[in-house]
Amino acid sequence: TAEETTIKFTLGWKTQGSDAAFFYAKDHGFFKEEGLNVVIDQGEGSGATVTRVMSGAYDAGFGDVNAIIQNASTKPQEAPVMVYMMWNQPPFAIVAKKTSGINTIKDFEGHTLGGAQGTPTTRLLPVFTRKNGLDGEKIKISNMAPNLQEPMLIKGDIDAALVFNITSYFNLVLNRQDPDKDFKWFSFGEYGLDLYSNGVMVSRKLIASNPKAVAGLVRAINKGAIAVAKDQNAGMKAALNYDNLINADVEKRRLQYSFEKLIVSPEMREIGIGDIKDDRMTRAIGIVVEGYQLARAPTPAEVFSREFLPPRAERELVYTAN
Amino acid sequence: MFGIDVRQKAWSAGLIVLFFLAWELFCLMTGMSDLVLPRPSQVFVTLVQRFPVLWPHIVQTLATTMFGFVLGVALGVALGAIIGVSKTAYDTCYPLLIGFSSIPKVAVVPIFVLWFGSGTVPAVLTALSICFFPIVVNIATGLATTEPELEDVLKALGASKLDILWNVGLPRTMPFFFASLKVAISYAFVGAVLSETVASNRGIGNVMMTASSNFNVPLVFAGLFVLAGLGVALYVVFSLIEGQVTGWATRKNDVIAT
Amino acid sequence: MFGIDVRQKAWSAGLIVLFFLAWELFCLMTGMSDLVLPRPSQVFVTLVQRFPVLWPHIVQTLATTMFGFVLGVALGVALGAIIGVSKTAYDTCYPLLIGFSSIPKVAVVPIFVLWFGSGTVPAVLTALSICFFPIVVNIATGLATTEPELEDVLKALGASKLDILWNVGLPRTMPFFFASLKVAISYAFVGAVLSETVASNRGIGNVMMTASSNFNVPLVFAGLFVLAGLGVALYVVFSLIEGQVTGWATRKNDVIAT
Amino acid sequence: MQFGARAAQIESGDLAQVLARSLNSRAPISGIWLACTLTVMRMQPKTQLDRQPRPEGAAATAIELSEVSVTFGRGDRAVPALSKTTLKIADGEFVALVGPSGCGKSTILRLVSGLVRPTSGVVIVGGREVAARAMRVGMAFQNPTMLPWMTIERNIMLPLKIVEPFRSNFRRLRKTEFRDKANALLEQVGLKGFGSRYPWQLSGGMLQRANLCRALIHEPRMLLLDEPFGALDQFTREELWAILQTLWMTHKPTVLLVTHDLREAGFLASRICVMSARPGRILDDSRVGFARPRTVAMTFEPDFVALNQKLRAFIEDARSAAEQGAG
Amino acid sequence: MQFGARAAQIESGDLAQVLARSLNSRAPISGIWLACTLTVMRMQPKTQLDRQPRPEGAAATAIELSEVSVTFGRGDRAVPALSKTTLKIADGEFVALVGPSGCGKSTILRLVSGLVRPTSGVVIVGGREVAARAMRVGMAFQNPTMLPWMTIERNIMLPLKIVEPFRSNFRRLRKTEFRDKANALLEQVGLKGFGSRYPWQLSGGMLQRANLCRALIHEPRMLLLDEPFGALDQFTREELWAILQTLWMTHKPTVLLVTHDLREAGFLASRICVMSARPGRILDDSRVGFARPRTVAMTFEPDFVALNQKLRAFIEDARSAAEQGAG
Ligand SMILES: Nc1ncnc2c1ncn2[C@@H]1O[C@H](COP(=O)(O)OP(=O)(O)OP(=O)(O)O)[C@@H](O)[C@H]1O
Ligand SMILES: Nc1ncnc2c1ncn2[C@@H]1O[C@H](COP(=O)(O)OP(=O)(O)OP(=O)(O)O)[C@@H](O)[C@H]1O
Ligand SMILES: [Mg+2]
Ligand SMILES: [Mg+2]
Repeated sequence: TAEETTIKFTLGWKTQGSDAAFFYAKDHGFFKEEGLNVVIDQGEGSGATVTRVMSGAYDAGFGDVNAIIQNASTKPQEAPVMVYMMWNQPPFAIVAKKTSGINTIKDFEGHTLGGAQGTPTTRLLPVFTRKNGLDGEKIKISNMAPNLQEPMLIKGDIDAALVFNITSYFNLVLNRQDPDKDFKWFSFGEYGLDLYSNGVMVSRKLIASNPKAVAGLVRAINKGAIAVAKDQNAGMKAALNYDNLINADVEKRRLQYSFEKLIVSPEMREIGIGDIKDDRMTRAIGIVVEGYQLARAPTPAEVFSREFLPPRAERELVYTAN
Repeated sequence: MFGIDVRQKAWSAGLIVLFFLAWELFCLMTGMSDLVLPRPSQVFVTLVQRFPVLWPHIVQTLATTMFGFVLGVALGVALGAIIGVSKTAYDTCYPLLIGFSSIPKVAVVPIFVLWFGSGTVPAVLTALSICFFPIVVNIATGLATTEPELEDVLKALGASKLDILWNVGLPRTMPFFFASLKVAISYAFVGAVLSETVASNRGIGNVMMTASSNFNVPLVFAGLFVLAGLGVALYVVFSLIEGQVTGWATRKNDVIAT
Repeated sequence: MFGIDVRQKAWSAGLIVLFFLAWELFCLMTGMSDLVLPRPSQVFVTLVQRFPVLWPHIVQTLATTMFGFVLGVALGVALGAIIGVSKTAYDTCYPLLIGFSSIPKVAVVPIFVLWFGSGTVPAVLTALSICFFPIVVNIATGLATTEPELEDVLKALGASKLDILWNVGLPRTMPFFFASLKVAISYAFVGAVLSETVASNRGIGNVMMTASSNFNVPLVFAGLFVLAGLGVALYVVFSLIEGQVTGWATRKNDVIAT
Repeated sequence: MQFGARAAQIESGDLAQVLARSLNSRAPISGIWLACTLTVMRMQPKTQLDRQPRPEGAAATAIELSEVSVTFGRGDRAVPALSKTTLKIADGEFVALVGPSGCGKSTILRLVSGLVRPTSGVVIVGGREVAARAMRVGMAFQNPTMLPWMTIERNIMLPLKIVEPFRSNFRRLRKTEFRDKANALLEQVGLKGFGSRYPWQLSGGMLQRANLCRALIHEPRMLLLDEPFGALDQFTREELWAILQTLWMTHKPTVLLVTHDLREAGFLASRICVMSARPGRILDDSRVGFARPRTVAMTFEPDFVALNQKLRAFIEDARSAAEQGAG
Repeated sequence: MQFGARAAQIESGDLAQVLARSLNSRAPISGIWLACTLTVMRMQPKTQLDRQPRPEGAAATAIELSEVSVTFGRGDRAVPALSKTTLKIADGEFVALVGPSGCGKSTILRLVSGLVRPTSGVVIVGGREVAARAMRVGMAFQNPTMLPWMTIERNIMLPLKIVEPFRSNFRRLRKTEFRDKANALLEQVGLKGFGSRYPWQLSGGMLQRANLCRALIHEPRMLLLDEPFGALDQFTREELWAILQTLWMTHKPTVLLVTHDLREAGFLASRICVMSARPGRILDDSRVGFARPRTVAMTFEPDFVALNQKLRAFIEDARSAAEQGAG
């Protein structure tokens, strides 16, 4: 209708099962209920979401909070603001082939790690090595596009890869590997890099001009996320509805993986989905500032706003795999 | 005559089939993983099976490509004519154009997206920006190398520069214009697909990106085959036009009567 | 004469400068964010500041590009000669080549990387595979449109096909060969950089990839400017050779004495 | 003498035939220049044809070259093609230009048509400095450069596409009147049926005839003909002489004809200019007084032969002088 | 008569000069064909020059066309260029081919050189069916197609680059002996100093002379000349006639000369074939008996003029017959 506010929303990547919440919200008219017409476009990377929103091409998107931190450091007035933290656990991980003889992180020394340039995993590796007392000089890095990491790992060109676990796990599955049996995973979260990651961000312009729309957007997505947590099959239906090219089996497992590894956590149970803890965020900002060698550390308030979150009671997510 | 022509076409078709057979055999013999290089037979099977799903994407890509291509041809001919006719334009535009086309379009697409949003517009623009350069170069070269004797015929009649361009320069350049179209159409596809892989919810590029992030390599190759097929189909169309328009330039066999 | 030439060059240089000025002004006036399109002055500053860091990457990219380009030219001329001379080759190869070049090289690079490892080899191959096609097309068209009268001069002497190719076909085709080199060199850069962005630890492509994930857009553009600059530099080199080799074809101004 | 018979025939008996064909042709106002020309001729007593509409002195100057030099190239490689050539041609004159190979005859034609600019000196055409564009010039190049992508017919119609007043009507008439006009001309020069061919399907002499048609089709007030009959056999040549003579007598265009055939020059021209070897200058400028219409038979008469010999001697002197100078 | 003076001069007095220049030139064995030729001539008494090394009957057949038809194009647009032409030329003969424009003269030359294959009939050259490649053929095309990217010198040296035995030595000698050879030829035809020019810097007649040089440079046993002197003035033409005659008398190549100039045919040829209008056939085949070396003066003698008139009549008949047939 005429009063509907159109919001251009960019995903973090091509259609994936883990985005089901957005599709579900759209399919079930949650956005409409809020008076919003949300147009969902596929993305080119969770970092690029920040650029897209900053440039004004998109009003909102699903992307990486660390990229916001990075931009807020230099352009605090332009950087988008995260308004709904979806993945409160970091997906950043190193995956090693068991046959390469890497059993502990100490074994990275003397081996070649494949990294995709510019991804947080790759860029935070120096912090990782420092925090864990490794000799960064002894770790060889080979750059490659993300979708080449797994094939080259399997082929043995590299011994381990700097990845997003949620992506890499399924890439290995799709490459007919057993990611649990033949590979060893080292999650950054477990090695002192307790970072936040992807969530819903909106432009400062939208916040200033139409805060109601932002609140509506968040509310609708929240409803979607909670619904999908209960019924992933319904979520997948919405995802397939959006893009019939996806591999439904794999994407459903990816969706479940996102809940199991990235969303459901003690912290989420405590403060509800979508919110953050400011002290943890402060620490995370510190890590990013160190890793990215930023000139200025932004405050958590510059990065995240809980102003638009629905009340705690509405943010109670219960995940049941089905 | 007819016999020879048919025989020749059969030969060519045979050789093309042979190429795919060789590929198939190569994969079978080396035990190539279909994650690296699928066999053509696999690709064809995927293509046929997924065709209904692919169809709207094909239409999308074809439409954006054609649109970008047509604009690119118009721009290319116009720029080529200017460069071919004016020395100053030659000195000014060539460096800028070479510079521009040395830039990977991958780097430019995000800028288009930031300006025009994702979807059709950046795809059209990318197709345009990648395909006009070969046309410019060939038109410009064709005009610059037109025999002055031919131009003199019109000059002596007091024809204007535009008359000369229209009646001598451009017709003379036609064979090379068509040559550049062959390059341009295939690059237009590359451009449109490129843009689709970066920012679009539809199109072969999007399919291939999704497929490749799923490691569905046969589907990626199915996309590539579709692109190749579209490229060849358009080439055939241009070839037919070319045969009509530039027959005079390739009159080799006509001289020997049989 | 000299005066006119210098004046013309000055004009051209002026227009090029004007182009950058217009860009600068456009950014300033529209208040364009440097995240989208940095001002040329910003880019130049970045370029100068970071030059020592960029230098080894420039060398790497230039080396791989040139290597791929040289191979591409060799392949292009050979294929073009075959296609231009033989009708069967024309019918067979053209569809395959058009098909191949309609495929975005982005899709092919990963295959190269998996076969040959990351780094220089796939970059060279990508540069080669992207740049040879315009050469093929122009050589083939040039040969196919060579005036039979010129060939008759040699045929009447009992010259072999190779003699004719060497003494008539190829020289006649030179202007269009050089035209295609302009396209080819810029695409060779695109190819090498593309491959570097996919898998490499060095090269401009690598720098641009890193810079872009750092949101250091001026550095990305510095990379683009370097590429453009390299493209133009090589273009200038070819232009000088071209002037020597194809002067006969662009003799327009010589006829009017002054 | 029998040699002239053929040409004479064209001037009398054949006319009816040519005319009838033209009138039968489909285009109503197909005002084929040559056909008209011939009609006019038939209706007037022959002796009156050699009329001079203006007294010689009063004739406006069509072409004036004063002290024109042309040097091609520069420095070491400079080739002086013309040196201080002065030539004045009145409106409606028929001037033949003869001289040794490479002496600059074609260069003079190119100067007049504005294709070459003089290194020094002034070229005035139609009252303005090198203003070929203002005139309706018909030029037959020495090398018949037909555009290879057009049929002969379309090549010949090219001037109609460019030159006013035909230009404005070109789109409308190119399929009817203009095409008929082109084909009528082609028929006149013996190329009936070859209009739809491409240039490379014609023999050398046929191309040269088509070339002549292209120079005539737009009824130019000034004709520049560079050896237009060089590749033709004697009979075709003589036929075309007659046609050209008739055309000139009717419309009085200014004609500048380059030729190596002294008989041709004598038959056609009212003035013959002999040029020296390169760098060219006008050595001799003779008026040809024979009555018109001239016949081929006349070219074998003593007066005519004497003129030829006079010219021959001139050219020979010019050549040997140049050679001694060069040697 | 004075007209012959110049040509006669070349055959006598000038020889010393030409020869001296050649011998002075740097290349030691610069065995310039023409210079040698002239030397030979000087050393023999003039009357003996017209020797016939083989009795006519015994001469091997160099060229034989039997019932050759050539049709260009197909269906509607078919143009019959030759119809059942039969022609036999003995080794060492000098045959001139005359006939109306478009009758198929160039086509015959192209048949002999293997550039066109007959639609029906057989062409035997040098004992083999269209085996031009085996012979050393020198061909001067009607339209002097010089390769535009080469200087005149390099254009002229082209046959040396292709034809054995020169080919093997080309890389070694192209800067010395071969180049001198080319320049000596150029000088002979009056193009001294133009070797380093490009084709488009030459006038029409100059190009034609360069074209002749290219046909001669590799000392072919068979010369196919298609109107080689068409664009030249009378004097240059007569000079070249003399040179060509001398060359033929010394080396006795088989020559097939297409020309429209009956004087030229009579001066040069030992046999003149008259062709009918298109589709061409040989109508008349006359032997020319005048003693050699012939002089230009001879062409004005009554016998010669009578021959010319006979040929003229033939051609005229052929033309009008064809026209009536067509009309
Ligand atoms: N474009 C050019 N560049 C250099 N020199 C030229 C050019 N055009 C003509 N010349 C030179 O100018 C001179 C005169 O040439 P022009 O064509 O006028 O001769 P011409 O009298 O027509 O000779 P011909 O009877 O052989 O046609 C020649 O010596 C020629 O070499
Ligand atoms: N490539 C071709 N395609 C079609 N027709 C041709 C071709 N070449 C020649 N012809 C035709 O063959 C006929 C004979 O041509 P040819 O060139 O042999 O004539 P010619 O005797 O040399 O005439 P000219 O004296 O005018 O040079 C002409 O009618 C011409 O139209
Ligand atoms: Mg001339
Ligand atoms: Mg001919």
